[in-house]
Amino acid sequence: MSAHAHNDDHGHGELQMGHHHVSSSAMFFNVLVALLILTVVTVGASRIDFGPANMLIAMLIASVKASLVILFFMHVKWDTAINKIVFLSSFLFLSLLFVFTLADQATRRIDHPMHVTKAKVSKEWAYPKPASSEKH
Amino acid sequence: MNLPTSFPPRIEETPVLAQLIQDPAKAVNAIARAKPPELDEYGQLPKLASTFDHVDGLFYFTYAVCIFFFVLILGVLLFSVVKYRRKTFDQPAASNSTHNTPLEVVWTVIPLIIVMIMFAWGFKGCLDMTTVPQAASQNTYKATAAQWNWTFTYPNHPEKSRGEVWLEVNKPVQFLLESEDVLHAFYIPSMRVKRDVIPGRFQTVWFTPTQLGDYHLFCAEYCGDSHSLMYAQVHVVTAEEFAKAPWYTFDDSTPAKAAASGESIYKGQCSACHSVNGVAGAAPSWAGDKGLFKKDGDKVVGRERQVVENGATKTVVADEAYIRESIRMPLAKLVADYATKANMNAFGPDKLSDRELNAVIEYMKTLAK
Amino acid sequence: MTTHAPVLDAHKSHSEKPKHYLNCSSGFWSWASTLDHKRIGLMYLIGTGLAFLAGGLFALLVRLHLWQPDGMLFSNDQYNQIFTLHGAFMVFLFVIPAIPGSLGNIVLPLMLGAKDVALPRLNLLSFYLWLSGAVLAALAIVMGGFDTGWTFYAPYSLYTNKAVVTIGLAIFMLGFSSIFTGLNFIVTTHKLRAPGLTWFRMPLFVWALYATSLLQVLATPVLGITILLVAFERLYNIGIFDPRLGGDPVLFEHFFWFYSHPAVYIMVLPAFGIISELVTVHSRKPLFGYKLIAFSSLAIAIISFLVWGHHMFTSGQSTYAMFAFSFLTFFVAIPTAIKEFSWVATIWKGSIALNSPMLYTLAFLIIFAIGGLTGVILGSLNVDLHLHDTYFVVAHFHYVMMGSIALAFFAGLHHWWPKMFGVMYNETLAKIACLVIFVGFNATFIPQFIMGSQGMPRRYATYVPEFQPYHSASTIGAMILGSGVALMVFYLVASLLTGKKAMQNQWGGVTLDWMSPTPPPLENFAHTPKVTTEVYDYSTLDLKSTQTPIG
Amino acid sequence: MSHDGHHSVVIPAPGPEFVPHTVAHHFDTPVQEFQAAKLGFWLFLATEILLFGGLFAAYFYYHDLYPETFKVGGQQLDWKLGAINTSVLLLSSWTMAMGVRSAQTSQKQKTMMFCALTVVGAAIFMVIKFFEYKAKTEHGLFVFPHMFDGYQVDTTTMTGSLPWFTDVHNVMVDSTGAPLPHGHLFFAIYVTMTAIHGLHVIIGAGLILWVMKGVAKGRFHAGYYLPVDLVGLYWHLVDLIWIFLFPLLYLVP
Repeated sequence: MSAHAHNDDHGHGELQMGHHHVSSSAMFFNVLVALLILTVVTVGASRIDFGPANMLIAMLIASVKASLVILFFMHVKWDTAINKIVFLSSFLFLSLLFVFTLADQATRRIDHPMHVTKAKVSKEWAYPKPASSEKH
Repeated sequence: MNLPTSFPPRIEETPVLAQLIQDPAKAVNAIARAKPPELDEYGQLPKLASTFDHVDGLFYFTYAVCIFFFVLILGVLLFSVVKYRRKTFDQPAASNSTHNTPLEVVWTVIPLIIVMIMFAWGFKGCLDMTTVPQAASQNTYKATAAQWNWTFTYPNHPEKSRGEVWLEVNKPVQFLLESEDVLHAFYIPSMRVKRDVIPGRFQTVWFTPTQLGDYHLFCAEYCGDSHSLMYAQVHVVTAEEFAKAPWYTFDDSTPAKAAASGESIYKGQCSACHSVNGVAGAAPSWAGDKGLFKKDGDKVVGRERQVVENGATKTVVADEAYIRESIRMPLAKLVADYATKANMNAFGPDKLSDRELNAVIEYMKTLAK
Repeated sequence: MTTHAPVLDAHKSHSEKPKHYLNCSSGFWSWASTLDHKRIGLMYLIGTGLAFLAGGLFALLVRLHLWQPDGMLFSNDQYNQIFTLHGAFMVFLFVIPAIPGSLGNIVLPLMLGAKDVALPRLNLLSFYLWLSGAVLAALAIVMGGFDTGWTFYAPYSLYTNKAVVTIGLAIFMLGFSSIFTGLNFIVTTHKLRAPGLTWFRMPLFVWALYATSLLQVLATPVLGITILLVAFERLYNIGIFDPRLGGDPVLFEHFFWFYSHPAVYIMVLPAFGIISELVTVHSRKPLFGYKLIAFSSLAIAIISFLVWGHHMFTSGQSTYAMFAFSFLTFFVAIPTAIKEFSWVATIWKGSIALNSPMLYTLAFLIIFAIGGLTGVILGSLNVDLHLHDTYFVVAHFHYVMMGSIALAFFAGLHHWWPKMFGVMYNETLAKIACLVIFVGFNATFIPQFIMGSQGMPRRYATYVPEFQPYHSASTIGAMILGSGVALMVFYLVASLLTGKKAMQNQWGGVTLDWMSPTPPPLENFAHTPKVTTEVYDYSTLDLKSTQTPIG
Repeated sequence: MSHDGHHSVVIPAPGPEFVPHTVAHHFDTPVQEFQAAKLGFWLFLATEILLFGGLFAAYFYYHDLYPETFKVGGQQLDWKLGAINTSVLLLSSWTMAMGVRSAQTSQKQKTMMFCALTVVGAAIFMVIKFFEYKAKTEHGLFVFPHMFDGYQVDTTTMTGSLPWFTDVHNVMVDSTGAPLPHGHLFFAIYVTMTAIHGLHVIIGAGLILWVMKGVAKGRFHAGYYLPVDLVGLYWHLVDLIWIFLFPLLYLVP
């Protein structure tokens, strides 16, 4: 696809629609390559057991990939401040949902060790059986 | 599309505004027997019957602060409206001040200090209410909530009680709360305790009853049709009286006593859905033309009724065997009028012993006409 | 000020009547396909007004039923459906969309000196989403009703055999209607302000709507996905909220209140904006502490995302979460108190016109003081464990949602009515109605405070007999309140038919909304206005315009 | 909407194969129109993030409660297919970015080509997804034909079963062979998340096709490429969500 690089015009396009940025094809291609490499890294990292850090590492790699998409493919790097704030604030407020909900769940077990059983109270509620005998 | 409505919902299907009759179950509900608890000296809260006096303290403190600020706001407002009323259409304002920094700082900082006091006070109280002391955990009751009744299991007694619970005065108690179906809430206003009962896990609540008497226990989390009828009474009694296990009144030594015991089981467990006056409610009535038993001379025999079994309608006689099956396995034969509203939980031997079941049948027979 | 009116059709220009947005075109289609923000606002006004009347009717039925302990009118099941309908209609069809949808739509572009909102087609879509949601909600009643309470708490909402999926879809649509309105207002405020209209020259109603819009955009999607998950749960038993399948009902409560607590401020912030606006105009005095009020709107918007757990103090959250949520909850009290104090300080030494919008405003200030202060009582953890889910809570949120928000809505309606229609309603009747509503409202809900603190749980179709005096008093109050509202509807509708002409600038406002002709022409301003003065500078007021009838 | 005093601004076409663009009547300048629409769209994307956020929160919540179930559940998905789909989406995101770039530089043919390639990517993604769902049905981990059958309760034994979760190969078990708690929950979350994501893929592809119609008519060029830009943003968002879904579902940490 790098064949298209010959008609790149770097820098800013016409200002009819306000300041906008035309990125170079080469840059897009580099980002794509980085994203594909990071996908391989994701799979590779999942093969190694880092213990409790597994989730953290997986999310970290995904966040790096997401940042590449956001900054370059979505042009946020060159976008207006307000658009940057808007998009970032969605992640910020989402993190509030995550933090409070998960913190409640995690500390509930400290409160009442009983919750660790986290399962059936009355015997009428069986787990939905993997009813292998009952073929559908 | 098959909506998951076959289990546990027991909601009668009533078209909106179609049935302007009263719920027959109400007449026999324990609520009618309830004696109102006393109010405290200010008439705002029920008289405190537990050790959680910090609730009342903070409540009245906040109340006083609120009244102070309310009177302040109201006073300034009324004074301004009277004094600065516009008399001619071109009257300008008496002042054009747009801000006053010291004043704004004052009315930011003072409320902040006050609410932080309230927070600390409230949190300290809350810690007290959620930290179960040793003495209470050694006196653990179990309260089982189901649509729409309460069953209580005692720490040192094999018998359960339904719709009523007895506590020993001045002895800390912990309730282990479990729900069989949906959310409920365990609420005793006089004790200042409330806790949601969540299916799938245990919740706990503790308190020390300090006043002898009878108190309301409400379900405070909406749980469906008869939410408002999900009532129990808390009896706080002396240690001597408690030792007699007053909830254990079951006696089937004679048919009459068995019927009386059956009636009390009925009131605790069955009355929210089944009436005994022949009016159909959330579930079939036990009496009347479509009831269970009828008098044939001086004999009591079962009536015939239409039931649906495995999708087929048939006629059965409502005899002891049928009733026993209907209690143990309620969804086996459905009364024809209620076939689409399959709505009763099974009462296994753990909930209703054979002797208790027989007593209930004995009571049903006394309803025959 | 000019009275330029756009001439749309040359052959009609001989007509003597000035052309404005109401009479510039006619016919059903000219309304159904309109992109004009004022017409869309009017359609919202009619729609949300009808929803309010329906919700009010359900409320009166609820109150009538509770006249006696055994209930008067309905079976328990029917009662549960009626109170659910009351809650769902009032919250989703009236309180959330009413002020932004109607007054916000009409006034916001005028106040900004814009020709329209930034995305007019999205605005119309938003109205149609509201309408579809309303129709679907009405359909749900016919399709079996719904009896879950407006909160849809799992697992009851998963098990009940009512039309929960239908009403869920309706709420999903209403949610997106609300999102699109908010999105539109944010863009309009950012991009369509008139030259010279800096952020700190914007009227406070715009600030309030802006803060509201942030909440609408950031919180409502979570309600959308929650309702969707409830529908999936009912359709194919995913088990996320169903304890039988390993789900946790408390997770539902977290999701629900993540939206529904900010939603309280989605409802109340626009009301604050209206009151800020009215207090200054009718006191003819610059607003006291303008910047503090503007920032307190934003502060409330942000803090409101951090306090949702105070709806769940009894529902088995961890004590740590309760600690955090209670602590943060008290911080909402501060910006709210600042607002109330600033309004009172604005009235102090003003030139107070006791006309009907101001009477509604004063009623708001008193009722909101009670609503806000009782909120502080509920914020304390241990006291809340006693009062949670009782009538105390019911009375508290009615003081905020009905007493404050609806009264602010009425106040705003009376304030901008002459602007919107060019006619004035009967002031005497308006003052009487305001008094009746104020008295009726307090008579309805003060008894509820008392019985709530005594332990009367909410959502009860029947109750223990000791509460009957309070319930009966509350029912009588509700009837008074209902008749006040009926009177208000009567004279407002009558004014459209027989009302006398309004003044150019009926109340002597100095914000841009009063600078456009009354009623405004299709594109509001003949020329985009330039703002050169500070906000609420009453020395610039042209007093003659308050005495000159239009036309 | 024409009337006195107001003249709509027109952006001229850069060449004969393009058409000029008329700025909407209520905007004073093209910059205002562009920025307003773009801000609006970013706000919309923010709501999409929060909408998916609820699902992610549910995922983390139950991952925390039933870690074993999620681990074993994740092993039932084919990570190779997931990785291929990830690459397909990343490639299509790249073609979309290039498509927007071509529109910005008034290259009509290239815009068409890149948009078309993006739609092809969407199609490949959905086909692979279809085969994955089919495998889930065959293994009884999510039996699509039975998904609406409800929760079946045997009233005599009082045990429940889910017709859509039969686990025919008995894979949702721990190392000792005992069934894992709530094995269905992982697949419920998997299907819910990927189905809602898939719906976005389909909507995105539809939007790109709609944009291609405009491209063919020459409506988008250096002076006015707003719709291409916005649809591009939407498509990148779809990619963005998948970037998180892939490790969470296929390689459960």
